[in-house]
Amino acid sequence: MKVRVFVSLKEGVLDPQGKAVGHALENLGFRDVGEVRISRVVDLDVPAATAQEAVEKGEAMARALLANEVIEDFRVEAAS
Amino acid sequence: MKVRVFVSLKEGVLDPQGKAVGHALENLGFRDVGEVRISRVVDLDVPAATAQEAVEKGEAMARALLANEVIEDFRVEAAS
Amino acid sequence: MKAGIVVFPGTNRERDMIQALTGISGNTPRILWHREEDLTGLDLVVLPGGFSYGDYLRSGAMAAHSPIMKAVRRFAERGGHVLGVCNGFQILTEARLLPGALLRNAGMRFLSQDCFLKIEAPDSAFTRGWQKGDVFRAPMAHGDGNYTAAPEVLDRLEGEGRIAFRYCGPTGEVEAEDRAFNPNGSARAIAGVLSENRRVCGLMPHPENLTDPALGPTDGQPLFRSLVETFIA
Amino acid sequence: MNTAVSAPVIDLELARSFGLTDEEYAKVLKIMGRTPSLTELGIFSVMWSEHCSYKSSRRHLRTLPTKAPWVIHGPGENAGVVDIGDGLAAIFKMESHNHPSFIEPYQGAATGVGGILRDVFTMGARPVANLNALRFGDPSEADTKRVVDGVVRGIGGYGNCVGVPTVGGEVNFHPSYNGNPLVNAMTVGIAAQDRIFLSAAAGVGNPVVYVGARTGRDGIHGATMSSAEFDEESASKRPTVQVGDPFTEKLLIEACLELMATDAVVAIQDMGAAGLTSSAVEMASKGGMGIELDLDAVPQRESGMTAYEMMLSESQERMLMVLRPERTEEARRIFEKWDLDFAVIGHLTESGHIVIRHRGQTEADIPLEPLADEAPVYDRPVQLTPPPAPVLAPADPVGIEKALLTLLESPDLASRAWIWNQYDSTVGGQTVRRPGGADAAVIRVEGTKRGLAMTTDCTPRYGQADAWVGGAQAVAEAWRNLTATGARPLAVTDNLNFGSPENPQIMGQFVEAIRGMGDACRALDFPVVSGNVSLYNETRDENGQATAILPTPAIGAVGVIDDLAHVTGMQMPAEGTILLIGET
Ligand SMILES: Nc1ncnc2c1ncn2[C@@H]1O[C@H](COP(=O)(O)OP(=O)(O)O)[C@@H](O)[C@H]1O
Repeated sequence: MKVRVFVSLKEGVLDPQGKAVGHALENLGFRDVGEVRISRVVDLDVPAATAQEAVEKGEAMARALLANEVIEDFRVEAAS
Repeated sequence: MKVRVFVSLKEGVLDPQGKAVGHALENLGFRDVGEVRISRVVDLDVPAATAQEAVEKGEAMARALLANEVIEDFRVEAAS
Repeated sequence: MKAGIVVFPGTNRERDMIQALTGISGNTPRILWHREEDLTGLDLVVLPGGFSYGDYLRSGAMAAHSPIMKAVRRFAERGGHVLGVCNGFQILTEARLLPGALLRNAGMRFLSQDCFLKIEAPDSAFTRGWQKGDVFRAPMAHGDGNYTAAPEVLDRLEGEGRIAFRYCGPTGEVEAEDRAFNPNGSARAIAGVLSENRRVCGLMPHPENLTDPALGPTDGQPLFRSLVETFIA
Repeated sequence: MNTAVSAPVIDLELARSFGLTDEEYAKVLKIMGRTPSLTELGIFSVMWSEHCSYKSSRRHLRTLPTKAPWVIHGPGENAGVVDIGDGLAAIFKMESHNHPSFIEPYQGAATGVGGILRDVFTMGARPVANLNALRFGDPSEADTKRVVDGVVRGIGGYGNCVGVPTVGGEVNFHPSYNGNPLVNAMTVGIAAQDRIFLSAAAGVGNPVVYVGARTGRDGIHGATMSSAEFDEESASKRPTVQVGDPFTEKLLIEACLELMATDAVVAIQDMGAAGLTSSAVEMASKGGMGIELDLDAVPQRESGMTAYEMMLSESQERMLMVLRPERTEEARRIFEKWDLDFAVIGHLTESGHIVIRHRGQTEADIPLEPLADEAPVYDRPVQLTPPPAPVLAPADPVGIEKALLTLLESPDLASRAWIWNQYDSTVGGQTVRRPGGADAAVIRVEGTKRGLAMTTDCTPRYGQADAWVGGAQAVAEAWRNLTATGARPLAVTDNLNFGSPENPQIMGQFVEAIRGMGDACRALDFPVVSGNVSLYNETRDENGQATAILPTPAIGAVGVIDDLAHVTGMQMPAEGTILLIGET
């Protein structure tokens, strides 16, 4: 079953990448782009009988590896 | 208005990061994780009157910078 | 030879390149700031290594869209010679002046080590100082050097003799599947390619770091000698 | 904003939670003659922290030799400065980022590299090399792997991006570093002797200028957390891990060096720990000036920051400087060219006070002299551990071949190539000896035939057996490593990593290690020109039992090679005679 893990920086944590991208977009003529934040999506296919089981596996994987909880938050969805 | 640009590697392009993550998950004891694909999500706040206008701006930014169409596909959503 | 070296915010191997070019050609190159657009009088434009814009988003992506790259494109279209090393190669692919793209190294780690390169196409302004099959040593220092392109693009590059350098072992063995020989996992062990007119060249390793006899071996010199000869002729 | 509504009560309890002792808080009350504001209490607590005040170590550090004819600036400046000939100076220092590297190994190590780079380019030097001395826990512990991997990636991630070659270092493993790894980063830079910049402010009315990245709520004094809920939104105001931005640092290096080529700069100081507070206080105190800051002008990344938060923020890649007023616009243009924030946030006064204004309020007004002069200094009790009885040469139970193989595969001796292959050691085009190429790394001084040799050394288990020997041996090994490349050793920087100074035995290790270093430095005419102290390197188990790290006085050292034609390495030539020098 497919699960999708969204990993994003916690609020308040500096996003140097987002900052540089925002700046570059301005230089390309896209005016007034507000704050740019860049996150990651990990798509996985896990063996699970139910959506709930798949989400739980996704959460376990996020905690174990996919997200760095010191600076990142994550959210898991079962994809269809 | 908030837009979200999803950028992912085109089908067929090897994803070294996804492969490494898949491998690491196996080593952590998550068995039978299928292919792992990692994509990037860029959240922006653009000046736009309608959702459609926001999506069009997002698409223009994706073509101009956020995605490399040689290896990546992108998809834009207006977020609420 | 009149060379210009482009400096983007985050470029960091421009001094290495100045040293190599000055040491071999005797002429000090012109430094070009990324906001400049005038390249008149130059024979060669060099995009040196570094982390332009922090390598954020994708290595080379933001630099590829800066004002000077419009000028570099025009320069190349008019037959000018352009060399991109490391981040410079990444920028040239992002700007579509060279085919393909550079992904994360297969091992997911930054690699700083010497590698060996085999000359596949000695018929360019960049490689004429070597013979086909020659092998030379060069330091590599990159996290995103894993060359990729669609199979038909790779076939075309092979067919047109546009693969300039391949990673190899110390005696020239090419083993694309073996990371001892092809450290970053590049498709078909490709380390550097040429444009259709053979005047734009990009490669990942750093021949400029092996040119000064006071620092060690000088395996990288033929690249710069080739260029000097091209522009004397 | 509801700052007024939810302002905390300032009392002894809050002061304690900020890390001040009862006596220290009493001193604050006496100096201020009233109850301090929250911002003032924050300023006192960081300025009087062990980290900023060296209160437990100061009197011992004073015993180290710091002078020699070739020393231009010893301890007291951002980094040490020595004469290397040709009118040039080597500027170098080592600094720890131990605790942050355990919490978030990548960012902790990366920001450690960023911090030490700023200490060096603040003085006008272009950084030419980085080194790193690392100590990790037991390699068979799962967590060690996480820490090693993150630290190495972080050091590489930052150093590679700023384009400063990482050319050397050392790595040890020992269970005492479980939960408390040591990340000691060293930077070496080169400057013209007549263009060295110091931090003492001068000139009443001169503008105080903030440059670099914007201020966010990064790494604000952990104390805010534990100290009552003075804001309903406290969850969102938790101290956040500092994230490094090497790209901004690279721009900051180039912009500062470009500015320093003009004569606009009167004084300059990087914002390190307790950023705006320590930089403003240090610049003003050293110059005997007063300073007034208007926090509304500080470039901010987040909205609604309080004065307290801004003064204690540890956002990275920022600098504070005093400029000549007539050159301010020229300076602004340089920073704008490099896409960096530039803001005049205050000026120098003759009041002798630091005055902080924010949103029309005076948030702090502290006399600087007592803040510096009355900073606590402790003479902590010392208990010496007698050196153990000499170990008798053991019988040979396994045979020399097996013994040799066992040694070679031990984590402390195994190849470090996996680590240094992740560090760009050639960028800059001056690297003569890379990691693994000689006992010390060698960098050419650009444009000359001279070289600089550099190394870091320490063998903590020697110090565990006998702290004096540990200190002396580290210095001697550094000296030998430099001479082995053909260099003339010049000077030392150190990073003293120990457990809690409140434990007399640890204090004993500390004092003896310094005595050993001092003795060795004097014997070798090898002065200490900069350094850093990191105490409280301990972990507690569930029962509250503390385990301290091995005493680890890491030594960094620099030497000069007058002619690179005479540099040596450690590759064995195909032919030759092997000589052994010294007693075995
Ligand atoms: N953390 C590190 N970063 C860069 N280089 C390192 C690091 N650790 C060790 N090295 C390099 O590896 C080589 C061997 O290290 P080490 O075993 O400590 O040597 P030695 O005992 O001769 O000092 C040296 O060149 C050293 O600079």
